[in-house]
Amino acid sequence: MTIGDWLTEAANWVFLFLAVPTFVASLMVVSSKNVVRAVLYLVIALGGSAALFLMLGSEFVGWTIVLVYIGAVIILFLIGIMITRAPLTKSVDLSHPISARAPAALLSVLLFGVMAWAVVQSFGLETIPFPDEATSTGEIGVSIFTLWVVPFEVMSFVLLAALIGGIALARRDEAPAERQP
Amino acid sequence: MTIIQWILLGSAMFSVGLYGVLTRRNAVLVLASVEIMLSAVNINLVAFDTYLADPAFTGQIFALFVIALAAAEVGIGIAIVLMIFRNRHSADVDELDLMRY
Amino acid sequence: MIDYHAVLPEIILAITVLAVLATDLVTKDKYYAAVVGMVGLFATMIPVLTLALCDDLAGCSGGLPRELFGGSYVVDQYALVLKAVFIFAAFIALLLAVSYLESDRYYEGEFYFLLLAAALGGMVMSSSRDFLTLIVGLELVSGPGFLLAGWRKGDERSNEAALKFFIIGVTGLALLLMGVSLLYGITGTQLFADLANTPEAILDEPVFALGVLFVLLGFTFKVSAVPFHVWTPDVYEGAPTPVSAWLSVGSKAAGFVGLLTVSYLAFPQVSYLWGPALWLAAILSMTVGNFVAIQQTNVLRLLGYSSIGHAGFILAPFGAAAAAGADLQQAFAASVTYLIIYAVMNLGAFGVVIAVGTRVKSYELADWAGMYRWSAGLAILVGAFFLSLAGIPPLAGWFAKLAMFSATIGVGDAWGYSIAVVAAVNAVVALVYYTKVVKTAFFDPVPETVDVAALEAMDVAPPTQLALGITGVLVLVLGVFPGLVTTLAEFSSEVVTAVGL
Amino acid sequence: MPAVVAELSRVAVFLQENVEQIDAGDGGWLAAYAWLIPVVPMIVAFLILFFGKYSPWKGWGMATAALGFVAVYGTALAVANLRDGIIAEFSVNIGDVGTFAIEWGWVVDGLSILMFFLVGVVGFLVFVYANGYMKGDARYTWFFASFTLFAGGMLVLVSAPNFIQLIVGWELVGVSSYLLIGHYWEDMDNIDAANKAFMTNKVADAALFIGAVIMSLSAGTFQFSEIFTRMIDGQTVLAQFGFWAGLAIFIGAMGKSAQFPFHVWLPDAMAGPTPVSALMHAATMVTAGVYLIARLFPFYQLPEFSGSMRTIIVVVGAVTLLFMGLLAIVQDDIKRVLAYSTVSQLGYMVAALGVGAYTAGLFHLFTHAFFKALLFLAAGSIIHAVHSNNMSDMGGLRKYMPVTFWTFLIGTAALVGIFPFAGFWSKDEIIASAYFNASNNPEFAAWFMVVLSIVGAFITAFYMARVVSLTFFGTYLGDAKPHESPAIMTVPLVALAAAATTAGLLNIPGLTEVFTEWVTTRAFPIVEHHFTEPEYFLIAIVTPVVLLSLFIGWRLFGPSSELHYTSTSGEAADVSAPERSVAVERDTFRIPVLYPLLENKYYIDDLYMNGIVRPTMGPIADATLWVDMNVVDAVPNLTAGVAKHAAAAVGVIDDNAVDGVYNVAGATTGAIGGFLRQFFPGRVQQYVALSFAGVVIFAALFVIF
Amino acid sequence: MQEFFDSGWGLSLIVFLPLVGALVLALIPRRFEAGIKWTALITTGVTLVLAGIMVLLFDYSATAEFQFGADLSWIETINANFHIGVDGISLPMVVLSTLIMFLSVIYSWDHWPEPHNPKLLMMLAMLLATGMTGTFVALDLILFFVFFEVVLLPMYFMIGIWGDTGIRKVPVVNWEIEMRLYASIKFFLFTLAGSAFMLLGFLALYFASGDYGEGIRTFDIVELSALGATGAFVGTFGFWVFAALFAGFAVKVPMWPLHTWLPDAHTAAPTIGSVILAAVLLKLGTYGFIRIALPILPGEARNWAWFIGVLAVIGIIYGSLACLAQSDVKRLIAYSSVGHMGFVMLGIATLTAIGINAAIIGMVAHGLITGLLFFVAGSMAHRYHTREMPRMGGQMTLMPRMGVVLGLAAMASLGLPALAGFWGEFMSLLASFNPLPGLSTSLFRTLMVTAAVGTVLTAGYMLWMLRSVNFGKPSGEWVSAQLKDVGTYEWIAWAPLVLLIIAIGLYPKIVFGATNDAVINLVTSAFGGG
Repeated sequence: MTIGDWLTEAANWVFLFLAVPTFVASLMVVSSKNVVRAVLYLVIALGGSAALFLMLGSEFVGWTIVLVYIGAVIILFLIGIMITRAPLTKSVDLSHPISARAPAALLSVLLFGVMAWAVVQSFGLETIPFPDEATSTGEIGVSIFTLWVVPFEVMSFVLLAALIGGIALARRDEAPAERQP
Repeated sequence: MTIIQWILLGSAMFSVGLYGVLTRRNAVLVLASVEIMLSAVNINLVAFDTYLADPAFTGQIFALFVIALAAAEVGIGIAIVLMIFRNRHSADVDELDLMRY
Repeated sequence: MIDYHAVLPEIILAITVLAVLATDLVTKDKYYAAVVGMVGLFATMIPVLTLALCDDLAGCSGGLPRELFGGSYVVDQYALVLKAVFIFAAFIALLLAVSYLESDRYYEGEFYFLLLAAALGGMVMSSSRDFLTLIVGLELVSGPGFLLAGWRKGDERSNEAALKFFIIGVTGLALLLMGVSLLYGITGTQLFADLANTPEAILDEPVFALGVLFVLLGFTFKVSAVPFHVWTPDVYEGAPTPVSAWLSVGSKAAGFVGLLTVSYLAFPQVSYLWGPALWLAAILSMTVGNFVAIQQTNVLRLLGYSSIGHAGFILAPFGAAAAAGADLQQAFAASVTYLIIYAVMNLGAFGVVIAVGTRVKSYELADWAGMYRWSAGLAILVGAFFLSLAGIPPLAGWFAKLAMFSATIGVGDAWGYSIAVVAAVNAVVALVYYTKVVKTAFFDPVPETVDVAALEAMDVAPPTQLALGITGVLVLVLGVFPGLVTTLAEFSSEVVTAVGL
Repeated sequence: MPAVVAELSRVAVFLQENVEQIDAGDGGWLAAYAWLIPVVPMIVAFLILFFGKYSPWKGWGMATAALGFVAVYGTALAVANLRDGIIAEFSVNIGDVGTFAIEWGWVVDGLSILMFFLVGVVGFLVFVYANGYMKGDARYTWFFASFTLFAGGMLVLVSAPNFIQLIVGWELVGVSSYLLIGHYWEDMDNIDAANKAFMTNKVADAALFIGAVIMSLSAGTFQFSEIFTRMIDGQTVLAQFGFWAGLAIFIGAMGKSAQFPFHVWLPDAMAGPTPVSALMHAATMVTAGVYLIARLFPFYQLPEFSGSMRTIIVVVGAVTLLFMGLLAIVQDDIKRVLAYSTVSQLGYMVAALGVGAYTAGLFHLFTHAFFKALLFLAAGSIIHAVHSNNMSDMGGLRKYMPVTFWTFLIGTAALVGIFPFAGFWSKDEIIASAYFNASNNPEFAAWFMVVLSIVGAFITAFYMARVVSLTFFGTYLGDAKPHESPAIMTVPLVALAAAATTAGLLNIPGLTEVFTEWVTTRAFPIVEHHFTEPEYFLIAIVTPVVLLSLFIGWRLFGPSSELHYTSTSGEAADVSAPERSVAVERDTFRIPVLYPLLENKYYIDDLYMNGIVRPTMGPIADATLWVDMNVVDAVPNLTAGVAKHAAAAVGVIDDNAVDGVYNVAGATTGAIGGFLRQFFPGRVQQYVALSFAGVVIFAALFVIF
Repeated sequence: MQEFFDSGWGLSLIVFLPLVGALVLALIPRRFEAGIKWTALITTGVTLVLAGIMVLLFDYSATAEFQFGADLSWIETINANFHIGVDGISLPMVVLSTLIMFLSVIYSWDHWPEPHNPKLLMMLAMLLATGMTGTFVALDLILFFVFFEVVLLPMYFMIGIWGDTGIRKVPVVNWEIEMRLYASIKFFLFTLAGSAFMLLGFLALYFASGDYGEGIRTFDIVELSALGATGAFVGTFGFWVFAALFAGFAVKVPMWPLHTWLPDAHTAAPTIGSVILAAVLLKLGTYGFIRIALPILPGEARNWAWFIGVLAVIGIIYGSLACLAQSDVKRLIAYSSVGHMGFVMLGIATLTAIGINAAIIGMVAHGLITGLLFFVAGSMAHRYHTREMPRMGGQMTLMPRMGVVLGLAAMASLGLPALAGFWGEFMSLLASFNPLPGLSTSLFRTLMVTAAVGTVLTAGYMLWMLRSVNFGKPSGEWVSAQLKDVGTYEWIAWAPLVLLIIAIGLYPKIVFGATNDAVINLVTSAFGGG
């Protein structure tokens, strides 16, 4: 199938419409000179991915993203930024100098190259069936609570640990333990 | 609609995330970059799920777990950052240089 | 209907974890939390044993392996052995932590809670037979690890260690997940059993290979092997020492659980693919670890590098065996043997390091000079554990090395011999820095700065004594009767035959 | 090889038919208990060492008793042997090595009985004498302990039926002589003399070891008798190595018997007390070499086995008797004169054995034992009197110590070979058999020997004349108050004098052949020419020569000597007596080349010292050590210094040393770190970068390629 | 008693009793020195007695068989067993090591090196005892290896802790290091490097053994020897394996040029350290050759014989020359060991019954003699506070008894007949005249002659030592020092050695009686006669 055929397919336009902003946003996240902006770009990126999920019909995942991230995680980030008194305006030293960014970029590109090469090699131009109706949340829930109950429970422990540990670390002690070599 | 376009997107975002991890000085933004890497993984998973028309929705479920993981990670990460900031009044990763080779 | 007997250990430990939290809330004296934890660990040990000996026990039905949840969660010999290892490691780390935490005002209850949670994660990992469970388990090992590493909140080194550990850990995890996603994409499953019989056609797909590689490299982060090894010394130095002990054994073991299960149970067909990779990783790890360790002046960093080196030694046999397509069972047994012995002696080493460090208030080797003058006992323990790590009979370490050598040589081709030679050279190099520690402890004059009288006066905290006692005795016993370990290893390596390699 | 076999068979036949001739008893209980002869002195030696101080006469008693016992037993054996010969051999197994049996044992036959007798009798007399001589010595007991050990060692040696025991006795003699020579160990010179003796012997012993090894292994046994039997049956490969075995063993013999060029130790051995010298030169030690050759004579007498060894033996003996005799002329120390004379007499014996005159050689050994012991003891009594060894401190002693004088004179007569004294007969026999040998196989060496033996006789007479005149005639030049020695010293002198006078009568060709009987009663036939009557014309040659040289000597050194008038720087008769003999001592034969040559003993000692000993102990040894420290050890040390881990290894023990390495390592890692740092200021990010770089590399390696 | 030993308990007890003693010592507080001394004494004493009983019960008509053995499963998975036993070859070694340990304890009674810590010293000594006797009775390669290594640590600590604190100038690299530190680590690394290769060799044999017989891999020395006799393990494989074993054993012997750790270790070590090191430890290497290398790899032994022989003789000459240049008593004795072990190795190299017998009696004799020499040297250093011979002199006047013992030991050491040292020397010369058929006779005869020259040099330096230590006028500093002659404990410790030296000298059957049949059997089975 030629690039022409590809362009004639409507879904691809939708894809591009969602994917491009997502990607650009994520680029901005890693390159923006303003902390707050960067985090807000993160919102866009994640939102974009959520939209892409919806497009693929996996609604539950999509909405979970919206809820968890945009609802909670981003707030967490903002709080983090506020507390750490990061300069809310433009600041040059948000990233390492170009001398450091260049090799980083190179590394990333190489990594991407490897993956891209592999993916193209393996999948070629196989098409992805456009889902006619969304996956039912019910089925997902069922299989989670039958097949994946162990990881689910374990995950709860992970979150609990993260919660308690996070508190223990983050809270200001009445008398901070003195240094020890 | 081909599958590779999705996976390429995922890979690209993954690499971008890595770039962020490598270049960002502010710890919080490093975390943000990590989030991007993880969400790239999510894109892959969901895309493959649809591609395979997996009856068990493994991909989606996996993605859900990854989201939870990411949330937990952020929690932990932010906590650590706060702690560091409390001691050092800065969240710059390249000041983490106490321990030599 | 879930086979509760099979998951009983996890359940008991989970309850223990919560119980610890509860005790911490209600009691004033945080010490109890630790006690509860230890009791819980003992309790956890019971079903592990009953499961292992089920066939010999009256009224116990259903031998091994026991499969749950469509084969995504399996309890077999291998899983049980490693669960035992996790329990043991957690127990010792707990003992070491008690006095350490009390010596400074750290949060105790939460600490124990996180430690035990991590142990739980390890146990889950060792039974999980699909990526989802495995990774969640892994996260339950790592997450608390990140937090514990930063537990000495007041100390910037500790903070730093935490952040480094965290960032590298997370990126590693991301890589792992990426790999899994690719595998899922190409094979359509993430169950090991299904992956194990992937159709030939898919095996040589680049994406498949890339996925396998990403997954394995993702695990090298946990085992602190090349290329994800760099964090090790910094974290060992910065983190609270008991945590370093746990990381160097428990969390490393978790990593190996991942590596072993994945490579043996999920990718047996492509051993020609991951074999060389692990072979290379092994060689690099042992070389980097041992050679850099020579120039360390800080005991903890030295142990960090040495643990990188040991990771290499553990990887060597099945890297070589897989690369050569030789009998994997022996290699598997060798690795498990090494892992178990390493767990014992390294915990012991950390124990004595804690005991000494808390006395001289320093982990700089120079400050340890002439330790034998002010505490012959500790000096002898230092000698015992470090020389055991160096692999000198009759201390347990020698047999680990022997098993490793015999497995690699047993491979019987270039892959095996080459790595055996490299390992031999590294063994000698390792000797150098281990003996350096011993020599400093025994032969060097005590520095003026050290107040001998005061040091002689102090004594080792009871829990630490207990920990040192257990590990010390084990190091000797296992050195003289290595059969004990090999039986475990053999026992666990039956899983390999089960898979039919 | 076939040739050899043919030879062997011939030899076998020859010996077979000769074996029948031997008829002898087994000596009964007398032989069976002969083991007491070596054992008693050995035990006594240790008893003296531990309990000597508390025993009567502080050990002298025990020692003399032991030697007395040996003397008696020896005599008894001798008598029994003469009545009906004794050939017996006994062995006790002390271990098996592979197929070889190691044994202690004792052989009782003519030869060993001869030595028992000599060691016993002479030893006894010397011990008696020693009581007087050593009186008041700081280590009186110690002396007798080691002296008894010395005699015991010799007895072990001569009673040996196999190489092992022979070597044992051999070395025992060596080590005890070492103790005796170094008896006055406060003075380093004596220790050096002792070391010199020991080392010279050790060198020869090494050769003896080799010889013994070759002979035993190629014959398949250590047992002498067994070796000979197998020789006869031709069932040995000995013929192949015979020459080398013979040579090596002979070198060993040369060492003990101080044959040129191994003679160097003997004169220095004079450092020991005089009784030691007496015994050492008479019956023990130096005779061991001769004994060894005699013991192996069945081997040496057969050219089929020993090849041209005998010629070598002859030459060595002849050279020794000449050159050592010459050295005797220029000595001032009376004991040294006697020492050199001993060596030259030993030359006679060795040469005699070389020409195949078994009996003659042993006979000379026999007589020489008596008169040389006599001479030494007499000299000892002189030294005892004047407290000096140098003849320039003596002179005119005959009126002070008559007994010593007369006994000494008898000894001299015996030594130079005046009819009818012992030396006359034995030496004559040697010369005769040399002549016989030469006339039968006229090769150069044979005639060489004949001439030299006569010249030797001349020289002997000359230096003895010198000694006698300088010592007993003229006026006394010493400071001490000379006096006759006590009876305990003079009695042995008289006894020995008697022996020296009569011993020769034991073996007069044609008349009495007792001695021949005695020493030829052996398990194996000795093939030698048998003289039915004295060689009168040889006597007619030799005796005038001797008398002439005595006369010249007397003229040169005697009181009536004219020489000094001309010799001492033109001064006339007013030269007082003292300078006279000294002047003579200094000024006789200032023959430009020869005199310094003799003075410096042909520079042989210097050659050994500067050519071998000093270099070995000095430069060579030091070089070796240097190599060890700097080259051999450099390998580990350098690897330690260079290679990182090895350096760290040594660094484990020395931080300074290893700092270098640490810096290297630190530099490298530091460099990597710095390299990364300029790209990734944050350490964490360096780590991540490293890791993912690794990932990409691995991916490239294992996925793409 | 017979049953007790036949059941293997007796032998096991001989091996492990010292270990028990060490544990007991660990429980005794440092203060109770008497208790420590007596525990050590009783332990070693009982061990010695047991060894003595074993000697009495030993069946000398079957010295080739392994007696009093035990064969228990130890590490099933690699088929390594606790297989022990004594035959004629190991019997003398076991007795030797137990005896030396006992005497060392007695000697220590009033000679405690500084820093004063009898407890640790005795514990280490006990560990050494177990390691040494264990090595001599082990019949399983892994067991052998473990015991072989167990010896390492105690000696390392002995040298490092109580060693000579003088400064050692290391040429070439120009370091100045404390003697004890340099010596200890050198000893440690040399031996360990060697034994690392040895272990690889063992493993190689283990895997190769699977290809023969009923295909069961084994570490059992007896079985492997049987395989070796049938011509297994040959070719390149054999070559490399032998090379590996050679590395392990030759370092321990030590053979030139791997000997350089020896002088340092001997010189630095405390007295009983030097004694044990010289008397027993060195024998582990030669014993390894006889017990393992020769029977299991006979073919390769043939190929290597000339090489070993040449190195041995180089060692003889070289060691003696190095001695001649020494001014330090202990160093001189140390170098002399190089020479004497050279004779032992020469004997082994001939691969003949005579040669190996010579080697064994040489080992025993060297153990007794050099042990005695180091005792005496230690006592002298203890009195003179120096080891420099030029400073000494006139000892025969100062301490006549000490002088006599030294003289006797020196004489024995230079191979004086009728003393123990003679047999080993002479017999190895004997053997090298007719080496195993197939080996180059001419070469070995040349070696014989060279070695004979070596005996002369040996005499040379020994006499030189006596000259400068024993004889001459004592210098003023010593006359005034009022040096005490040999003391009671010294007598008790030395007398047995002196007696044994003389006894073996006069009646070598004491050793040959046990060894000969065993050796002949070994040689015939491995090399088919000789």
